[in-house]
Amino acid sequence: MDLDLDVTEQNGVAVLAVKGEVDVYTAPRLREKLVELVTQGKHRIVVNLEGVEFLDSTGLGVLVGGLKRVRSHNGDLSLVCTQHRILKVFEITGLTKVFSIHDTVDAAVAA
Amino acid sequence: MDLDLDVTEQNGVAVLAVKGEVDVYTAPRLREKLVELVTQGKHRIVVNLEGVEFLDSTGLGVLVGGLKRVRSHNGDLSLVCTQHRILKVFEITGLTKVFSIHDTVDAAVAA
Amino acid sequence: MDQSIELEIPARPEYVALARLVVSSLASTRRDLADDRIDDLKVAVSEACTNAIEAHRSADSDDSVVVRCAEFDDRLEISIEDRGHGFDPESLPEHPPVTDPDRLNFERGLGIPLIRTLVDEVVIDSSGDGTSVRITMQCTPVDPLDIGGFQDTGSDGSEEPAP
Amino acid sequence: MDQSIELEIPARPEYVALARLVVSSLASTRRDLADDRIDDLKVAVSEACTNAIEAHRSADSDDSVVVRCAEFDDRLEISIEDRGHGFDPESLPEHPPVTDPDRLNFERGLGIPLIRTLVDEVVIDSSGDGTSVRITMQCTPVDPLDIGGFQDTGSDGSEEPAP
Ligand SMILES: Nc1ncnc2c1ncn2[C@@H]1O[C@H](COP(=O)(O)OP(=O)(O)O)[C@@H](O)[C@H]1O
Ligand SMILES: Nc1ncnc2c1ncn2[C@@H]1O[C@H](COP(=O)(O)OP(=O)(O)O)[C@@H](O)[C@H]1O
Repeated sequence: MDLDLDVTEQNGVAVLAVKGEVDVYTAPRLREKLVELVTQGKHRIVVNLEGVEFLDSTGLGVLVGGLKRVRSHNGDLSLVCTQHRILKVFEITGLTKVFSIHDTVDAAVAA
Repeated sequence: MDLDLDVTEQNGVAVLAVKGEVDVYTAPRLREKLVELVTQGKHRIVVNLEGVEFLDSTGLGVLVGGLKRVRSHNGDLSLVCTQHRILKVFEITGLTKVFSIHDTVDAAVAA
Repeated sequence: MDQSIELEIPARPEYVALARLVVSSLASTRRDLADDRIDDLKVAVSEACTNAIEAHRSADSDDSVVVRCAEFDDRLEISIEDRGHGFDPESLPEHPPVTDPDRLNFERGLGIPLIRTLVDEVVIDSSGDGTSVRITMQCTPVDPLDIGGFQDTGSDGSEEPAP
Repeated sequence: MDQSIELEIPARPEYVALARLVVSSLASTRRDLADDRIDDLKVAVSEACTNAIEAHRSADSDDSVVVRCAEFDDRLEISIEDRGHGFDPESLPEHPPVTDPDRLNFERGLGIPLIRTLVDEVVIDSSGDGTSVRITMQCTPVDPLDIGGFQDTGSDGSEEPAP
């Protein structure tokens, strides 16, 4: 099972595009990538979830961990997601109120 | 699991396009369709296997049965197949020498 | 129960995807379970398998985790069984409200609430010898009088944010 | 053997696709088995499951068919086990040559020859209590001296028409 992680930069914001399934097997790689970005001083991060085919609470936990980490540097981590089935797990767990979630990368970067 | 069977006619030849997986579960439907065609007096049949994703010996058996049936009416049943993984099971079982196998429906109809 | 299928997987993270694949493939051959409900089921199965694997890890157990799927006319029952040390599903910690800044300290504990919300019924049976989580997905209304209303409840309910 | 996964399916035609799915999904997570070899494995598993189901049908058995997959560094071993009446794999009827018009009377009996040709090793263990067909797919050369030559034999051999 594959998880593709691809980082680009847009207006000083690190955009992390996630592709594939995020579960207990692949989530550690997502966590490492987020830690790496923060260690590199990237405290404004947009995680693009449009390519995610599956995400469960292990993935949610990693994203919450990332948000906590950038906030401790006065940064921010926001999400791009329009897929109903992915948004649903954020809604159920109340995390739509914790993350700012955008429809496009441009909107997320501009916010 | 789906098996799509679609019959068209071309120059008096019945062209049966098969899509999906042909195995012990779906093969009976393929057999019924072939029997139905022969019963309707269609003794020149081309079976287009280009849409087949999987085919095992149950499927081979049904095709051999169909060939036998049309031959008993002095007809013919030929195949269209360019997919390596499908051709392979015909080769191993020596059935490439029993069926005439073509690259396109047009070639099969013209033969 | 000769209508049931059983999948035994090593208690390791790389096999959770296989459990999801088997359950969703089985569910999708039924024409009576909508795609979004299959997505819900995949998340629930993933959560339960993740917990089972974690339970074996902390019990240092080499045993397999068993996923059983029983098909009935009106429902699909999936159970995930482990041989870990078990837990008390009634006394899980409550999460602080989402507005509380402390909420960010809860990176975990979201699995069981997700399962409860996403599926039609969940029965957790846990003891010191292991845990079984039985998930039920209704496929067609049981009572003809409930047609429509019944299935709406299932999918609308699950889209509401949990309290 | 905690590295192995086990799938138990009802002995019914509609579950053969699930067996193929599980085996091919497992095989494709290994980076060391080429796509065309996975296709070969799917055919072999499908043949063996089809025979197992047929064996249960003719023995009027309600038991499940068991598909076991054991992963090793250098190979994948899949066994398909049934509780039918068994058979003698050494005394299967020979097919007439393809040029013989009688060949068309052989709509069956192609399964075991296909399995034998498509996989690296097959061991059939059959008695009156049931049959186990164990299929081995080599994934990397066992002996470093064999690199190249070894794997070529596997895939070239399988593309030759059977005698
Ligand atoms: N199968 C299980 N065996 C033992 N303990 C479990 C099991 N499932 C859940 N638990 C316990 O319940 C807690 C909450 O589970 P869950 O809501 O899925 O969140 P998380 O797994 O992220 O902690 C787990 O941390 C664990 O202590
Ligand atoms: N698992 C099994 N149990 C009992 N008999 C079997 C089994 N597998 C194969 N056989 C016997 O061997 C014969 C040849 O099998 P095969 O080559 O797969 O062709 P087919 O299944 O089309 O007849 C079968 O017809 C059956 O009599």
